[in-house]
Amino acid sequence: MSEEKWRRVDGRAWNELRPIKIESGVLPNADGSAYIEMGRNKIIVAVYGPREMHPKHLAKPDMAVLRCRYHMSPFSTHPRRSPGPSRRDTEIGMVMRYALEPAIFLERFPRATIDVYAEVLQADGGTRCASITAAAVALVDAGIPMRDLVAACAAGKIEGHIILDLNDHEDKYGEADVPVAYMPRLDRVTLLQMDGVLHPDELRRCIELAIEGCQHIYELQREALKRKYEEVVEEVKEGE
Amino acid sequence: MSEEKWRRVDGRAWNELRPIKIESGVLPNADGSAYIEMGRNKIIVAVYGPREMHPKHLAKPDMAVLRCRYHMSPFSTHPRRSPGPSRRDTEIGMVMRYALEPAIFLERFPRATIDVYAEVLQADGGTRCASITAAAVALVDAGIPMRDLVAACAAGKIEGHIILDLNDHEDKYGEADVPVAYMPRLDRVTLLQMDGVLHPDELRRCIELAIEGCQHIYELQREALKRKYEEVVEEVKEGE
Amino acid sequence: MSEEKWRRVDGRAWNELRPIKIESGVLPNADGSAYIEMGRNKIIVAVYGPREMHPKHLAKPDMAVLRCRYHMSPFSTHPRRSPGPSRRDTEIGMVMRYALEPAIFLERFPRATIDVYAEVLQADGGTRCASITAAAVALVDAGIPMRDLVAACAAGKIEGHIILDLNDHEDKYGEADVPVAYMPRLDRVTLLQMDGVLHPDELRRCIELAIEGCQHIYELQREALKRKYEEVVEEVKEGE
Amino acid sequence: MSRLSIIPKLKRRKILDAIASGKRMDGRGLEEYREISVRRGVVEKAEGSAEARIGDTWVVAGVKIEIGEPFEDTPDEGILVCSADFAPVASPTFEPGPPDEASIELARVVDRGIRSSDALSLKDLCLIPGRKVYVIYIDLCILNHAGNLLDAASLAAVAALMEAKKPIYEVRDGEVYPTGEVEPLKLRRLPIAVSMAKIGDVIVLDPTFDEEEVMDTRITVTVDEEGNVCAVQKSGPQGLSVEEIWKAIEIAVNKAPMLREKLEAAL
Amino acid sequence: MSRLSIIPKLKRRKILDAIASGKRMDGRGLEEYREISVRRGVVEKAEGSAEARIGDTWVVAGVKIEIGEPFEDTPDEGILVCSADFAPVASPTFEPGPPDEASIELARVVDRGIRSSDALSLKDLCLIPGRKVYVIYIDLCILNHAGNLLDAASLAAVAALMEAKKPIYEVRDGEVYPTGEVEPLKLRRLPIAVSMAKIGDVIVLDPTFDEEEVMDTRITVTVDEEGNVCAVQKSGPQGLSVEEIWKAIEIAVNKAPMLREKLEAAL
Amino acid sequence: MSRLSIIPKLKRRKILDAIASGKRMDGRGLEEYREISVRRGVVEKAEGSAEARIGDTWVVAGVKIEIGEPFEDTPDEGILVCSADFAPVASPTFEPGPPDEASIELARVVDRGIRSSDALSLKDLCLIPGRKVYVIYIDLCILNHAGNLLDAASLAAVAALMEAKKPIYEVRDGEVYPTGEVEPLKLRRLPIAVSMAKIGDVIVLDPTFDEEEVMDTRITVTVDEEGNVCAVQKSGPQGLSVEEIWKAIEIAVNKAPMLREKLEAAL
Repeated sequence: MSEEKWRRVDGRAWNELRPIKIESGVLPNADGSAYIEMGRNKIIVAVYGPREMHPKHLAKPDMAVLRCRYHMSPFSTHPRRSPGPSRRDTEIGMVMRYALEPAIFLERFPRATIDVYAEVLQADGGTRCASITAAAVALVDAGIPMRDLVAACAAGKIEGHIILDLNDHEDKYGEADVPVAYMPRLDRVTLLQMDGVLHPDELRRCIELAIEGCQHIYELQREALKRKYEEVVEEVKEGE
Repeated sequence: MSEEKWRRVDGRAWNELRPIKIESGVLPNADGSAYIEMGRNKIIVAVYGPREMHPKHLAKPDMAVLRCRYHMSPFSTHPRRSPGPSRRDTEIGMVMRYALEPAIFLERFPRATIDVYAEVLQADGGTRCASITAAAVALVDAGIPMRDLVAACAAGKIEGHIILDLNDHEDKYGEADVPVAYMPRLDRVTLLQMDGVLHPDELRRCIELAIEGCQHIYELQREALKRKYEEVVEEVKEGE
Repeated sequence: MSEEKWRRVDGRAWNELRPIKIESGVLPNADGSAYIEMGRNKIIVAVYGPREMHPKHLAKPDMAVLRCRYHMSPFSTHPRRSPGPSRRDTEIGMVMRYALEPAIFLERFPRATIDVYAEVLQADGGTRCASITAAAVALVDAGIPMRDLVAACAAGKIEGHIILDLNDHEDKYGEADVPVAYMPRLDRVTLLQMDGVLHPDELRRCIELAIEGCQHIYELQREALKRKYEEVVEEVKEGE
Repeated sequence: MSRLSIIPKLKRRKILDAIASGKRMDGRGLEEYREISVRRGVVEKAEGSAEARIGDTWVVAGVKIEIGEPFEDTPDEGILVCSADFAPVASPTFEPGPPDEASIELARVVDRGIRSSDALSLKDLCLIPGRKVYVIYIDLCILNHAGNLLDAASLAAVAALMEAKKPIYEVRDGEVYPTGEVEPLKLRRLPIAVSMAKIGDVIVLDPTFDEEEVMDTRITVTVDEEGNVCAVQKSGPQGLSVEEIWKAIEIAVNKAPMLREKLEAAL
Repeated sequence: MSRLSIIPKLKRRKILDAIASGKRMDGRGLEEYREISVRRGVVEKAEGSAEARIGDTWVVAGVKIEIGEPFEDTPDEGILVCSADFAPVASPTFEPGPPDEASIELARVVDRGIRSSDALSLKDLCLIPGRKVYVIYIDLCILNHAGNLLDAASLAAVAALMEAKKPIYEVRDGEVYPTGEVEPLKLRRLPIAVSMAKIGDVIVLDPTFDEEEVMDTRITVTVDEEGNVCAVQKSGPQGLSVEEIWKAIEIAVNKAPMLREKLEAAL
Repeated sequence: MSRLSIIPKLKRRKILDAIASGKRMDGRGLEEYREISVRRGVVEKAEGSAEARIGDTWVVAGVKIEIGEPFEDTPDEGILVCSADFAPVASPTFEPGPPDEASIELARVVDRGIRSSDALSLKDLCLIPGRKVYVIYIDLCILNHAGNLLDAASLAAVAALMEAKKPIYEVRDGEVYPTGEVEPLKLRRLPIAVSMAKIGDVIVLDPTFDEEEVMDTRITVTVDEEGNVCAVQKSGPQGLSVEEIWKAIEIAVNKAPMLREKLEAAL
């Protein structure tokens, strides 16, 4: 495959993820939390809940309501962003909710709400995928029963090449961007968007490549959770 | 009368209405609706209700509350309007409510609300009057019991001449504009505003002329309702 | 003391207040009210309450909630201010609340609210202090039981001199501004802010000077209340 | 009567009984104003200011004058902006927040009276066509609401304009520079708003707060010094017969000169 | 199914039963659109306009063209702004107010289809780099919501652009002057949005309001005239298998030419 | 105590008992800070950034630098804008939405400390008087609220400014052009905020979230390197005696050097 030789701006191979660092349980106040670095993206996700819903009339009698809020810090981009929510923020909050909902046993918490807050400290392309990845870890950290984890990353096309995990530059100057979220054990795509122009076959290849990426990220999520679990066990032992 | 000879920008006689087209029942979802073209004005009015009031504390124990919202589409004017409500929109919503309220048996629906929504797709002078005219038809189309219809049009003055039904140009460059709404059977004026400078006698002539216009519009309202009614009867027959 | 010789822009001595005029009971609708002129500041304060709290969930089961709103009229400053609340207005409303709360027997009115509204008609430096002074008078005028009055004024530093009660010019070009509110009988400082640079000893001197100013203002507050009381007695007599 | 569902109908009954006897609850005749006072120059820092009181109703108006860009469709005209704030000091029913229906209507009717009567020549307020014009802000601050805000607001606004002084600018190379001098705004007309309430079959002038609460409808007629009408606003949930309208216009034309005197006499 | 907690599950049952039989509640086949009509030039005063109806769903799009400043990071490109108003006329569930999640999504997906397909060359909409560019506003007004707003909104938006005319400006000494002439916006592509709902294990085309209420998820695939995909949006609380995605793409590519015909035939 | 009506008075009792014994709930002495750490450069894309932690309290500050127009009354000065976002990640009690009272106060007190101490020379941030100046934004993002946000926010803000670099512009013919070079903002002072809570008759330094919930009032004293006070804020529903104020000032002046060391040592 000629793509194997061609190199990207940041030197990665076409099917190579950016360096990813996931840490869970970073926020003492939150019921669950996670911090992710994916390339230069830096995002913190907090989970509060299950807890009582306010205002009450938004609650559902037989299941919990998942609410997701995506927010970029004013200093996360260049130029500075206004602190209020943009239309893009609202849309991303919505697709995050759709991406995470299928993985949660919401029916176990009637009348409750589960709140997921993603705060982007630095943005470098692919923040919605990184936010979903971190949110899934934060949900487990909060002890919320899950059908599966949700891992997310994008694939796309630049200068004719199909590539995995676009950075900011590739997102801006590439031909297409396909963010995907995926539940590996249940084999279901829970986020799918596309921007740009792709032949249907290319689109299929992008989705398949993104799913491969998600499977790799899934391993990193599990490691992060295990690491945290071991720390806790350690602490408990030390505390004995 | 010398005014008989003088002609207006659009060739109408001083006491001539613009071409008017009224159609009722145009919106499948609404409980009642009407579409009006009055010159180049194009307006759709929907009625929802009587229905439960939200929030509840706004309801009245012994009658329905009428709420009117007047809104101009961003593309209805030149230059483009911002989509949010302007102070003018708020005032027109209020005077629409006052113009329609006396015609409705609100006391038959305690605790309920009746919502009237006017959406201006194209504006050409006299939108508040056209909105009221269409709203009255939409209220009947919704099956809401009425004491009378409400018909509305303006009279005014340009280059010293008293005229009926000002268009956008006459509104802008004329000496005065007097929008009037009128209940023909009850013989009551329910909207009266005035802008410009008029001698009290001229003002009286304007109001009298506008009332004549309203009487003509009233006939068009009745025809539109009859036409709709016959269509429905037709459909029922065909369905047999 | 050399400061005795040095004179200020407006000719006052270093420890001299601006002319102050306080009048209570100026607003027929309010439960209590006061008007203050302090130099060129002109402020009206209305008190409504104790009254039922809306929305109810903000009420407290065992005491009243004090709410303070500070607002500047658009024409009170140069250039014109936008009519909406600024961040400064919000902060001043908050510190007014903190300054007045300790003086009120809030525990006597569970579930209620007491609303204090300050409207600045003309601003000339020191509006927050003048608002607090007037608010205390308006609270008494409303018949609300008080532990003490609250008097407020600022001290500060300009061209190396410690001075009392800064006007707008001294506030802008001075080295420091220290607004203080004080309960004279209970000997407690309930507002303390500082802006500028002061040696700790200078800061102490400013606070002590401001407290002296407050004691003088306290006398003026009492006179205003007495004057009103006598008027009322007079009226009652006349009415007999 | 439709708004009366919750407000005690008893109050309406009482008011109607009083009116039937030819005297109102406060002893006034049907076509009589409460005491009116107008005072100019109450806020020295504003370019113009005034307060008007009608009975216990109390309104302060301030005029601020700035430089801005003209609207696209009137490049050679100054801009007039009229706003009203129903400050929560004025009534137990007012709440802090953005302007509601009533305060928007108030500002728009006052604005319309000034604009329609051509009281201010907007053409004279242009400095550089298409680029720099005077912007005249009239801000209305309601301090006590005891009925008939509209007439009081209108008096205060016009009085504030009468006293307003605009800074003079020098135009040089397409820029404007303040000269430090000021001159009066030239006010060509003094429009006067006269408001009446229809209660039952009777029209009463200058309604109180209680009368407004029970009225069927209100009609405001703004009149210039030549007896011409320069704004009308009917506002309320009941209709009017044409005879009632003719009567309202007549009352307004007759009463306006008395209010104009108060305005001209104001210091 | 997670959103179904309150909405009667009975409705879902009925819809699923119908689908299982190969026919939908309204008699359509699974991959069949309702009747489609597109009409151009419905609002003469706009620079471009059109209405699209799919069954009882009814959307009007208006295009307005103004002059503005370019964004800092694209100084030589015009600006495209797409907004949607879920006017309360359109549904008993819509309320007046700022745009909510659903209307923001609608506008953003329509915008993305037009932008990604390069339908408009933004570079051609620059007058003076860094200072003056055309701003193209597409405003979507929903008049009746009977399901599948997205496809109708997309049709209306593209039809309005097809018919839009932009004023021609002359550039002189760093300023722009209107010549009074107009010319068509050059539309290089006609992106077509095709939406499907997954209900149970079945994918149905052009879902109705009721079907949307009970669906597991929606997928919209926007296709250009060469059969390329230029936008995808999955929206809904359930996942999709890759086979379902392949199928959705295939349906969209197959159905788009029929909708494009309607668009091109519109007067 | 007036805010204590709903919050369990039991908690206040416990905290008071602990304080009476000279030790706080977490074992600290009355005038002891929790562990403090400051780290610079956490957000590489910002012009300056830092995080500060005091115990579990965690604040990130970012500095962004842009070009804008000066305020009318200070045409030759740059602009400093300080905002705080109580992000809902930070506490179960924070909700998404516009800034509330507490976040406005936080930003204003941090801003006042920087401005009063003349830490930044705004005069040096002017490029073309009256037309182009630097605008320095300090945005505070609260990530975990465990009490005493103000001191942590102040540390983070000053640390971010210490590390901030501003782009250099060339001024030519009344326009500014980026040179591509950057240089540090010159920070002339390092103001340090020291906050104390009065609980009962005792003043405790660096209050925790629980202590703040039950405190009578808070006092924050900001101190520069010469031991001068450059901002004070008393915030809370109870009064202070002058002796308490003198004590608070003294504590602040004594403790500030320790915090300044942490700041200067930060990488």
